[in-house]
Amino acid sequence: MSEVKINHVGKTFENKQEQTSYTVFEDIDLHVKSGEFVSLLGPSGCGKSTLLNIVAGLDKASTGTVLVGNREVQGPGVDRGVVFQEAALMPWMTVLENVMFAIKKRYSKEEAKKRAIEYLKLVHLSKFIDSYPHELSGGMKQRVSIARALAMDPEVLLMDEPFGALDEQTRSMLHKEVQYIWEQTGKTIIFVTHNIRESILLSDRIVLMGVRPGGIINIFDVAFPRPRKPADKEFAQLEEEISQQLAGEIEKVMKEEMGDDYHSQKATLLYSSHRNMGDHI
Amino acid sequence: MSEVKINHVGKTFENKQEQTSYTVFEDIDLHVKSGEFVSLLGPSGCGKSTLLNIVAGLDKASTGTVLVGNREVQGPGVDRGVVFQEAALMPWMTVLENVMFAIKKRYSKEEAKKRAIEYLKLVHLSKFIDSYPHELSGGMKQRVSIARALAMDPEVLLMDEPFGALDEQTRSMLHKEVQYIWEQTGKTIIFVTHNIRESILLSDRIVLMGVRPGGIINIFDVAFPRPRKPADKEFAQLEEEISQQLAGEIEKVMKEEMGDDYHSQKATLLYSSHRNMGDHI
Amino acid sequence: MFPSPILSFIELYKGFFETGILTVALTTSLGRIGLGFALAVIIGSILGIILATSKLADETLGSLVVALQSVPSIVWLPLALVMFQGGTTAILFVIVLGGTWPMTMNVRMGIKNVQPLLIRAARTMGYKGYELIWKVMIPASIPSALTGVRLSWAFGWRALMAAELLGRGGLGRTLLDARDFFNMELVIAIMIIIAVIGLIVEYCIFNPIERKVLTRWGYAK
Amino acid sequence: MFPSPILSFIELYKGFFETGILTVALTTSLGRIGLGFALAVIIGSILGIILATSKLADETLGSLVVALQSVPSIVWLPLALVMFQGGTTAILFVIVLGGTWPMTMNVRMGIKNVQPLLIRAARTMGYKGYELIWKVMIPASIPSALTGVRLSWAFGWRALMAAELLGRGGLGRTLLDARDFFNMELVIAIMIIIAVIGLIVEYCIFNPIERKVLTRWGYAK
Amino acid sequence: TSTSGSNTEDEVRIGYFPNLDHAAAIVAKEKGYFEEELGERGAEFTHFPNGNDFIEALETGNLDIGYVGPGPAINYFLTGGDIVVLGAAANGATLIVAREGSGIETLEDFGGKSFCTPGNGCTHNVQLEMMLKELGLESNRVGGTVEHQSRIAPANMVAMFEQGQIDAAAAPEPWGTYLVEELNAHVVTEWDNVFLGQTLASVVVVTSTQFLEENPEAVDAVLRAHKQAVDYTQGNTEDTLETINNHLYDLTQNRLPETVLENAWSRMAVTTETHADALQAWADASYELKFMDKEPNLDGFVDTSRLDAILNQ
Ligand SMILES: Nc1ncnc2c1ncn2[C@@H]1O[C@H](COP(=O)(O)OP(=O)(O)OP(=O)(O)O)[C@@H](O)[C@H]1O
Ligand SMILES: Nc1ncnc2c1ncn2[C@@H]1O[C@H](COP(=O)(O)OP(=O)(O)OP(=O)(O)O)[C@@H](O)[C@H]1O
Ligand SMILES: [Mg+2]
Ligand SMILES: [Mg+2]
Repeated sequence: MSEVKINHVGKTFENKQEQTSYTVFEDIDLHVKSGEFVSLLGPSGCGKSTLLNIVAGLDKASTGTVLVGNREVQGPGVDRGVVFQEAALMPWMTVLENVMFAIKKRYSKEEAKKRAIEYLKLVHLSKFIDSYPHELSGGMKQRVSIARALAMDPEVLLMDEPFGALDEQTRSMLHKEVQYIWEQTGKTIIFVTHNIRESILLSDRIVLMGVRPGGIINIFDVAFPRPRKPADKEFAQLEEEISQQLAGEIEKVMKEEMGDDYHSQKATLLYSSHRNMGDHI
Repeated sequence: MSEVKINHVGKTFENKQEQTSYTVFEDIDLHVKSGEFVSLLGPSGCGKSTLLNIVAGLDKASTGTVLVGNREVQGPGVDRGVVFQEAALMPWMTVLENVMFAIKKRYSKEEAKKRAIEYLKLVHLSKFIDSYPHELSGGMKQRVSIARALAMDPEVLLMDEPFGALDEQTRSMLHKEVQYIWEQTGKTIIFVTHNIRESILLSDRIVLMGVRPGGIINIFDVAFPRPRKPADKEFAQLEEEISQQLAGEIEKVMKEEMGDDYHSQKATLLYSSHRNMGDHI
Repeated sequence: MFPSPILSFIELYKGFFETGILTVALTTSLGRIGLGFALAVIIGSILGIILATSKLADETLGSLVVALQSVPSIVWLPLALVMFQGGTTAILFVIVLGGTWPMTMNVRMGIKNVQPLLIRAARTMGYKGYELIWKVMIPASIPSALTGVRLSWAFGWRALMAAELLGRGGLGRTLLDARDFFNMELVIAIMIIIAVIGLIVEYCIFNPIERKVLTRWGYAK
Repeated sequence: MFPSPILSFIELYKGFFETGILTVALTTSLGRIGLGFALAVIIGSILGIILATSKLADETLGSLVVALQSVPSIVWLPLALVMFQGGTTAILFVIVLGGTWPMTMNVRMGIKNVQPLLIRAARTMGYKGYELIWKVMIPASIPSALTGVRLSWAFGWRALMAAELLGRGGLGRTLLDARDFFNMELVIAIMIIIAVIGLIVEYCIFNPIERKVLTRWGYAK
Repeated sequence: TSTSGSNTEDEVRIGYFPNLDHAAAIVAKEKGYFEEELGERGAEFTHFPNGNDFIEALETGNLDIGYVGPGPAINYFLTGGDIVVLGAAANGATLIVAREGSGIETLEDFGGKSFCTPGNGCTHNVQLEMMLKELGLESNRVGGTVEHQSRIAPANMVAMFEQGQIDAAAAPEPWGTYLVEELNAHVVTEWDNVFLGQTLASVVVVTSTQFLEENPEAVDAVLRAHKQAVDYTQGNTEDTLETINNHLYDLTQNRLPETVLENAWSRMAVTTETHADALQAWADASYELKFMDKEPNLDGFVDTSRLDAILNQ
């Protein structure tokens, strides 16, 4: 019912004042099935957030269309919940109010409050429900915005690096929670991350995006069953494969950046052993 | 020459309007030797950023003192460069101007520009030097602020989750760069991260902080030589050890949060297998 | 001819407790400024919101606002007299004209300066149109609107004083009469009243609100 | 008795191309408003910066500003006459008084609303005191200051019109004389001039600057 | 424009200035003559700071009848305004004074000096400039050597005299006398020697023809009260001055010095004697001085028939 069809979408930012334009990607074609969990992976600046925003209806695609459940996306809607890369909390509302704000159009006040507290508990913030955003740490703000999106219970969940600022234990706890919710409710989830392991652990498919020119480089099916363990052979294999491709992308950027310097002494020192060190964390 | 002595430092936030106060940590005692690389690790909200800000001279400690190179910290100074958790770029300056802004007091204009471009190249942003911050992606902003701090060439480098928003390849490249700079210049580095591997890879010592009550739980010496590989036996052992302790902290929080729910069905489903899954990413 | 401070305070005492003319004038003026200020703030906010949210309005109505805001109160007076048959309404009109622009401009800028991310976030939660303005843009622009309210109050007073020349009593009129008949001490006494009211409103209303807002919005150090 | 628009334009034509009284008056007024506005913006900015950055100043000098800003221009006129021996200086003084407060209040709020993180970042780069204000706080508060400049301009005009009652020529004076002789068409003509100048300044100066600033600061959609 | 002005149920709205030459108005108001004559209809009073505001109120239907200087009334009439003079309330009351140390002794000394008036082309302005013109002096307004500053409120005149910013003034009473008594100003021309001095009204009773047509009884009642008050002031100087001073005190908590009041009183005549020809002469002078750009025709401006009828009773 709520599959996401991204049809030949391209995005170009125009700078009217300087008459320049920057094309982030062209002709992205991706069909996310209803109930599918898809991760977007790619180097910084390749357009993951931009694509997510287009699906959310917050940015306009320069070309192409996006359909969510057969309706063309014209603007944002409560059928698509978003966890932004930055926390995006209203500074004048307490933590509780921030979460309630997102759901009080659908629930009665008491229900909204109950629900908000439940999800805040989930992200371990029940002690801070009366704090204001500026009194929270970076990770805490991020957790509030995760709680908010989950509490909204949308059909499509768009998450932009939601767990980036969290410690590994909290993150792994939230992995389980998201998976639990996903399994129980059959949500469609599009999930941006920099963490290859995270993407393998959670997704049905992994979309690898590239840069200059931007677009989809490859799509990986994560065919093996859940729960997945990084120690599994298939897991490690896929991880290595994705990692290699991503490294290739980065190297391309690096060559462009360094130009002739690329083979200079310092650069060699820094980057030569690059592929072999294997510290893909 | 620029060791950092944190003497019995405590921090309490007072909320004057509601007459409440929140003690983040008490009596933190940590001596970072000159030229040492120390990582701070701990659950979200445990006070890592707060401690870093106190060393930076941006926040006042409620109790205790901080000495940098035998001078008591009274306020911020160019001897301590900071990479903030949020990018902290001036919105009205281009990328290049933002980096130059940090160094133009020390270098002539041309030199500052040369230096800025050099460091922007390092973080792969030479194509975006004339962009404004709002035209950058999250990771790109973070990279500008890394370039800025590195260009400043301070004696003490305070980095608050600098690589959190970066893809693994860029991150690993910057790991090498930071290590290279650190080895060449003998900087003292205090580095906040959520990534246990990252901390083992880079640091001389790892400080594990806890929450409720906050403070230092444990300090790990990373005794084995560089370059370190996650596959090494010692590496994996230390990773497991830190991970266990951190998990204990989180579990404590979780128990507090869930209260009686902790043993309820859903909670059990979510958290029971926690320690065994081992997906510490 | 230079007024003496002590005599000014004596005039103040007399005006309140002996002749009572200051009591009467103050009551009249306060009633007017109270109503006029409230209207200015409301109208200014609405205008500011319209200008900030509709590009079309900003380019048409906005021009009108810009064109008219430099026209002084004295020019409006005769027009107001014609438009409103009663002097009191005319005075109100002039106060509103004085107080509305600062409010309009500050609310407009406040809303334009709201972090786009907050609006985007709210839109994904299903807020739009009127609700988006009411629940996100307005709260987000409160620090800026506060400045507007302050200026509205001050310029409302100024306009009131000019308008009371119309000859319907009030502090402005008393001030002019006092000036014309050389009671400079009374002039100073009235200035003191205006200043004291300004201070009271500032310290009992604007300042506490501002402190609360700045703390809550996270701008305080 | 209601003024006719056509006759107003005829007055406008006559005033500029036949008798020349509008040309002269406009030149005089423009000279005054130019200087007065510049002074108001400069003084207002400085005051605003001081109030925003020093708590002590905000609580002492700030009170004074608050207390004095509601005192209308007509009250200042006699005082200005006494203080400044020349009428022109007195007029300037009144313009400055009119235009300074909006600038002060907007710059003050603009600076108070600068994201604390930016100031913290700049401090770690060795910026403090004067430099911090100049290079971080002021640029960061420009969107707010722009509103101040706009209001300063408008209220500077209003004060100018009131100040020109002093009888030293200028549009305000011409306007009142026209009123005295019930030449309502000329009154309207002068209002048109004021409005047109307001529009020109808005569209050639304030609006382009604002658009540039909002785009650059990242507030535009 | 006015509908409320014709409503006979309303109180009659009477305007005046709190000033010495408005003695008739103030006495009639304070002694209750207006209310007495108007009976059930009653009166409501508004005092104005200058003639223009008075005229505006009259024009916009916020005022029915009242006391005002002839200058604004004539100017208004000449631009087609609906106004009619019912009779005089006072004549005289213009004094030409020079600042101590200004170097002005007589009118001949005005060349290169400056003077101020309460309004541009106001009664006193025309009177002074007419006299200057006879001596060959002109205001800088028409390219002459005498600097003229208008719209100087009396209080500002005092400040400017003190500061030496102005050399002379054509001032209405009691401010002319005030400048003389309090600031040692020198009288250049006494009130009865100024142009049209004794005959030119300084205050007239005016109303709109509309009000006159619709409320003849009310107008008569006001005029009867007016006459009664004029009679009273002529016979009771001391009490009149005290009444006025008390009225000023009610408004400003201040009394004018006795000497100022007494001397100013002697520089005017509170009277019902109306000199229509003086008004025409004044208007002609105003035209001659280029304050007006059309030849003034005051036909229909003065209609003393009702006042005359009352005076003859
Ligand atoms: N201004 C403030 N007022 C009250 N409490 C505050 C304030 N700033 C921070 N805190 C509290 O201090 C604690 C520590 O915050 P800090 O930002 O140092 O955490 P952190 O360890 O950096 O977390 P993270 O990993 O999420 O960034 C948090 O619990 C937060 O709620
Ligand atoms: N308003 C804008 N104007 C011009 N260019 C923009 C604008 N917004 C984004 N961009 C460009 O679009 C590209 C993609 O940005 P996006 O935020 O989608 O990257 P991302 O993949 O999310 O990166 P990250 O992982 O760092 O968050 C970047 O190169 C950025 O410079
Ligand atoms: Mg992104
Ligand atoms: Mg932190």
